[in-house]
Amino acid sequence: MDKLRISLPGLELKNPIMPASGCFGFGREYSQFYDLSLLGSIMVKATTLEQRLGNPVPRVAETSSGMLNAIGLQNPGLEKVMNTELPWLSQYDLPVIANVAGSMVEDYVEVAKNISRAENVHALELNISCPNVKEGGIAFGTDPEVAKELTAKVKAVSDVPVYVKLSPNVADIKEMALAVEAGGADGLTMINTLVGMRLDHRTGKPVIANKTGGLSGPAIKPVALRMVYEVSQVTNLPIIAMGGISSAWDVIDFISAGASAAAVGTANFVNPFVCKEIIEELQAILDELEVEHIHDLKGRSWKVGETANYRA
Amino acid sequence: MDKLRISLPGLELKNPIMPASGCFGFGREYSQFYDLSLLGSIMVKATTLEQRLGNPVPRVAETSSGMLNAIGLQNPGLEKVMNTELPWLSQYDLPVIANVAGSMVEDYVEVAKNISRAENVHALELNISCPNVKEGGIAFGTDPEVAKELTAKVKAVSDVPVYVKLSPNVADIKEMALAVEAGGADGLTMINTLVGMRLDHRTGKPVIANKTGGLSGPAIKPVALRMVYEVSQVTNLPIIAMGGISSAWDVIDFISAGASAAAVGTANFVNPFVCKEIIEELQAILDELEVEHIHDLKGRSWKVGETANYRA
Amino acid sequence: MIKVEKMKILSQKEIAEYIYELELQGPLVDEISMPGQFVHIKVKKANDPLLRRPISISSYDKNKQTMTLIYRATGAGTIELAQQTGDLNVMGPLGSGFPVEDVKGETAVLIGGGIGVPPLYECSKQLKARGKKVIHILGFESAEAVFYEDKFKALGPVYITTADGSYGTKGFVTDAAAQFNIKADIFYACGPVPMLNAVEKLFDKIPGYISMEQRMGCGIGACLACVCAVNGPELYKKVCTDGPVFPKGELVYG
Amino acid sequence: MIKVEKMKILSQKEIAEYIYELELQGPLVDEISMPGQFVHIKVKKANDPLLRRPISISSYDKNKQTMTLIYRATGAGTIELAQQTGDLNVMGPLGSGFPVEDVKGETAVLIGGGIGVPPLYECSKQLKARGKKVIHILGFESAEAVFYEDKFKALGPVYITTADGSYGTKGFVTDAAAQFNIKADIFYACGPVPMLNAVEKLFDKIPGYISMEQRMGCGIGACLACVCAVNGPELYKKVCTDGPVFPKGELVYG
Ligand SMILES: Cc1cc2nc3c(=O)[nH]c(=O)nc-3n(C[C@H](O)[C@H](O)[C@H](O)COP(=O)(O)OP(=O)(O)OC[C@H]3O[C@@H](n4cnc5c(N)ncnc54)[C@H](O)[C@@H]3O)c2cc1C
Ligand SMILES: Cc1cc2nc3c(=O)[nH]c(=O)nc-3n(C[C@H](O)[C@H](O)[C@H](O)COP(=O)(O)OP(=O)(O)OC[C@H]3O[C@@H](n4cnc5c(N)ncnc54)[C@H](O)[C@@H]3O)c2cc1C
Ligand SMILES: Cc1cc2nc3c(=O)[nH]c(=O)nc-3n(C[C@H](O)[C@H](O)[C@H](O)COP(=O)(O)O)c2cc1C
Ligand SMILES: Cc1cc2nc3c(=O)[nH]c(=O)nc-3n(C[C@H](O)[C@H](O)[C@H](O)COP(=O)(O)O)c2cc1C
Ligand code: FES
Ligand code: FES
Repeated sequence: MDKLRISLPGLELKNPIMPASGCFGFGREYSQFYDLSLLGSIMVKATTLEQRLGNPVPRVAETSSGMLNAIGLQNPGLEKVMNTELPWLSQYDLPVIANVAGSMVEDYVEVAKNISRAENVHALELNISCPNVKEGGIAFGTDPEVAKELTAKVKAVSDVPVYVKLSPNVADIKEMALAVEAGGADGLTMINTLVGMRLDHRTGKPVIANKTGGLSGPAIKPVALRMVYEVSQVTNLPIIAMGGISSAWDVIDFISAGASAAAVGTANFVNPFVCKEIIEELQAILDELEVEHIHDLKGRSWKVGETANYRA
Repeated sequence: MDKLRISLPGLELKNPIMPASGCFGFGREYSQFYDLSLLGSIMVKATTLEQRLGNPVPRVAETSSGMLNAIGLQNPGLEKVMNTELPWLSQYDLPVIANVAGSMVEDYVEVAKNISRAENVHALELNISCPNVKEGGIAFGTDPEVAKELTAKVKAVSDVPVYVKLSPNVADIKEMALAVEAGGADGLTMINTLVGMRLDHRTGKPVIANKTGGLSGPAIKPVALRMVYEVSQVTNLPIIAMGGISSAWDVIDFISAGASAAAVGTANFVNPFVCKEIIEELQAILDELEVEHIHDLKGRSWKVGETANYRA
Repeated sequence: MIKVEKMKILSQKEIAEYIYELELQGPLVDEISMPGQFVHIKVKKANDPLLRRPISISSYDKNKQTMTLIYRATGAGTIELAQQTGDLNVMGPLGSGFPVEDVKGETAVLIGGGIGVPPLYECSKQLKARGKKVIHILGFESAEAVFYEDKFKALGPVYITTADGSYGTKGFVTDAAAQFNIKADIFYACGPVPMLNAVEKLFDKIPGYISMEQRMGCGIGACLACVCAVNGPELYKKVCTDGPVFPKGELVYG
Repeated sequence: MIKVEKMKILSQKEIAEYIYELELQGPLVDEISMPGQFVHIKVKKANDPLLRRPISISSYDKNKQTMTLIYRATGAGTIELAQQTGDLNVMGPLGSGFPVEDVKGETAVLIGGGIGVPPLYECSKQLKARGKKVIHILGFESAEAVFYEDKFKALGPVYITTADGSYGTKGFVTDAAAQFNIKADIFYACGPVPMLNAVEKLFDKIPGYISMEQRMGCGIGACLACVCAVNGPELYKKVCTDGPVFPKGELVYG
């Protein structure tokens, strides 16, 4: 598996594949399907300081090649995550990326400080971009100055490297990336969901109780790919990419666009084995492309004159 | 057809359905399929001062439930549009909305001034948001101040009402809407395409010669719907909505979200009869919903206590 | 154990207006533990429609490794489902079902509304097999939508209601239950939420189980899409794993 | 006139590796005016895959109102196409084809590469029917990908080349044309752009026609997706309406 082994700040990974936050809980459910130690890493559900009940139902709606969700960060709260969920996960050979969320800067700092000290947490993912939290979550994700400051504050207390999760709901995502880089981020994860909506045809009312929701799935892949392509050319930070990934070729696309690793969200709902299958298929594809290591493909979409080897 | 007849600044329309700019040329090709006089209006291909050859090929790529395009505003230029295309269209009982584009403010002003004087042009659509033009087209669409000024300058020379076409590639589309409203816009059209990308799996290079392209089709409908929902609640300007519309129920959704009329883009490529079919089906749906006029549904997604009549 | 497998489509037919009966075969059937569980179906490989569709298991035969689903084909995914032949990508069995062991008393009443009727069929069969008397009250929109009347009749009395009065008693299932003065020792219900609420009120003296519906993502408890409010300290439970069947009194009706 | 119609699928079979032959029936066939035109196919109703797929008409029979398409099923849309039965949503006929009237001289050479081979079949049949001698040079990837050799042989000599040498002559069609010293009065070519370019160079002394490919949106000239650079004042032409067949010398090879 050497072709897939990668090294990122805080993360020595068997392979670059991991489930995306919120789409895999804390791993328990999917552990029925395969051994979680096969995964490169796991991005667990957003953790907030206190328990959150989340939004009213309906919380999801289907769209063409996509889905909307407004779960609203339902989670058992920091204490339970530290005492129950993370210890449970420690039975696996699996570095955890803890997704940290909050409504105020202080919440983020408090959660980050504590959770970064959990033994199996090897990195934080700062969720500054959740579109479904009302109290201002979105502002962190769309204002570069605010994002930079939050990053710096979290960085100051965290025991492990901090990855910042970027929102696609911005005019210039490069600006956001550079801001959090300046704030001290060790890496980027992108993208979170696009804000969208579905109406009930007959009543004309929003299907989702929260009215708007976050759009994920194959529908958003072109947007995610473009953003990774743009950002990877302007920052030195490693990128863990997500947005519509459901196959090994999708992963190759994101690596080619400039990402270092890839996370799979919505596709887990469609095929619970998808992460495992992608890892297996990646190996075969790299052989077929005659590539020594997956990172030989990194950024080839924009690097000049480096395609010849890989042309089929 | 009284249930469908609508009245907007400069536009007295038989029905609220029209093809979106760039997806219907100047009407010639689709006139093989049905009588264009059936349409409410027609948004013709972007017109620039001089002829444009557009971008190199490939110019389109398919994505999940969507497509990317980077045509690059290929068009025969103002003179030919005025002397050939618009006169040809005047054989139909069809108010034209002329899509105006350019690289510099002066270009927009010059095209707007002239084309607004063509007899069958009843409104302008200011294309400040084309993502595929390099010299700065995108800046007009994402900077509120620049958009406002451009709107004011065009408004000053136009003989007909001016609709401004908003880009979805912004953090806050309400801000853009309010800016062009302040600039004197008579209406809004939204949304243009989301910037996206597709890579060739094997070579890792962009499929589209222009590298990035504009994402359209059903994939973007949830984003478009959300934006119309947001904007219609903060401005008084009428909205002509577009983004993934391919059925009469899609139109109902956008009217429910707050639009006054709807344009159909990509769906014409899939079904050349789509606009005609939508117009026919709308009539039946309004009967089924027992609605007197399509605008009785306008904004019902966010208006309080107004759904009871329409519940099936 | 939950399986994800390509099940063989043995037959598929329209048995009432928009209502299809689908018979599937495969080892997944071995895993079914009680009536009222459901499966999560990926209708076809393409990304539109994207998500799986939850459909109850209406009946099953462990010997033949077959199960029957009954569904209404009116949305994008179910319309496609009705056209499938060959294989079908099925995940399941999922959720908890209707408990039919250790039921106290003689008589069970099974109350179904529309596409809530299917899971009651296996439930009724198993209660009957355990020597219970089973009474059925089944509500439909109209005469055209009625299905499985004879199958239920073979197990016990059947009262049909239709919303438009075109067949059976006009009105709702709870109207019929009151009108015919149905007495029972336990109830089982599946249908729209307002019906479930009304059933719980009507049969407030006897124990019972109700099966809930909610929009789902994963179907296995990971995404937190399908929660419902419950009485008790947890406040929320997941329909896909804690349910879809809940004991009477547990759900908070909004 | 361009029609959009549900055509009946009479048969569909794999005739070489990944290569399918599809026979369709319907009034659309009445509108075909020359070999080399194409149709634009919506594989199925759902939004994924979204766009129509352009496929050349390989042959047609006006009396029976049938036409045959040959396509390679390796992408999302064509793989789905290979699974369709019943009806198919077809738009066409589209574009200009290969002129076969008033051809000067005795002998025509038809040069096809891979999925560029199909439209040459009807072209060859019609040339032959008009008393011309037809010679075929057909290039494929490998032995497994070869199709229609016998059908072309029934019309005139056939030279097969394969890229890997597993069948016929190893190399490209132009290699074979040079090697066997093919002489003709006119050429017709369809295949990948580098092949077309090489063919134009090799047969620089005789008139000829080549058929181009380009990614398409509308297929009818409205969206300006499918342009190609041409010599002459227009600079750009549209493959879907001005082509796909262009006279030799018109295209600018990038
Ligand atoms: C546990 C459970 C058991 C069910 N059993 C049956 C059954 O046996 N027979 C039957 O006909 N139906 C059953 N349903 C309802 C069935 O899942 C929906 O009718 C179906 O998903 C609608 O899909 P569609 O493609 O027709 O509609 P679409 O409008 O295309 O659906 C869009 C999205 O909304 C979801 N959705 C729409 N309506 C419902 C609903 N009522 N409940 C949950 N999700 C919904 C779909 O799953 C999909 O994600 C059950 C639902 C649940 C939760
Ligand atoms: C005028 C014309 C005639 C053609 N005739 C034939 C034929 O007779 N037999 C045959 O096998 N193929 C033919 N092709 C090529 C055929 O259109 C593509 O192979 C097919 O569209 C690929 O679709 P997919 O679903 O397999 O691939 P995908 O990768 O899913 O396609 C994605 C998108 O790219 C487009 N695309 C991909 N490859 C091509 C290509 N080579 N040319 C144009 N668009 C492409 C598709 O149409 C679709 O929009 C023809 C193309 C043109 C333009
Ligand atoms: C049901 C659901 C819940 C999610 N919850 C979270 C979350 O808690 N924290 C977070 O950072 N992202 C969350 N996301 C976003 C995903 O992690 C991911 O960024 C996004 O869905 C795009 O990837 P995909 O297209 O593969 O799903 C959630 C997404 C979904 C669909
Ligand atoms: C091929 C193509 C060309 C387009 N050209 C233009 C254009 O010239 N001017 C413009 O304002 N919008 C242009 N658009 C954007 C559409 O008018 C429309 O805003 C967008 O496609 C979303 O609608 P849809 O999803 O229905 O296609 C173009 C879109 C496509 C697909
Ligand atoms: S559907 Fe995901 S938790 Fe129930
Ligand atoms: S495909 Fe639209 S112009 Fe040719």
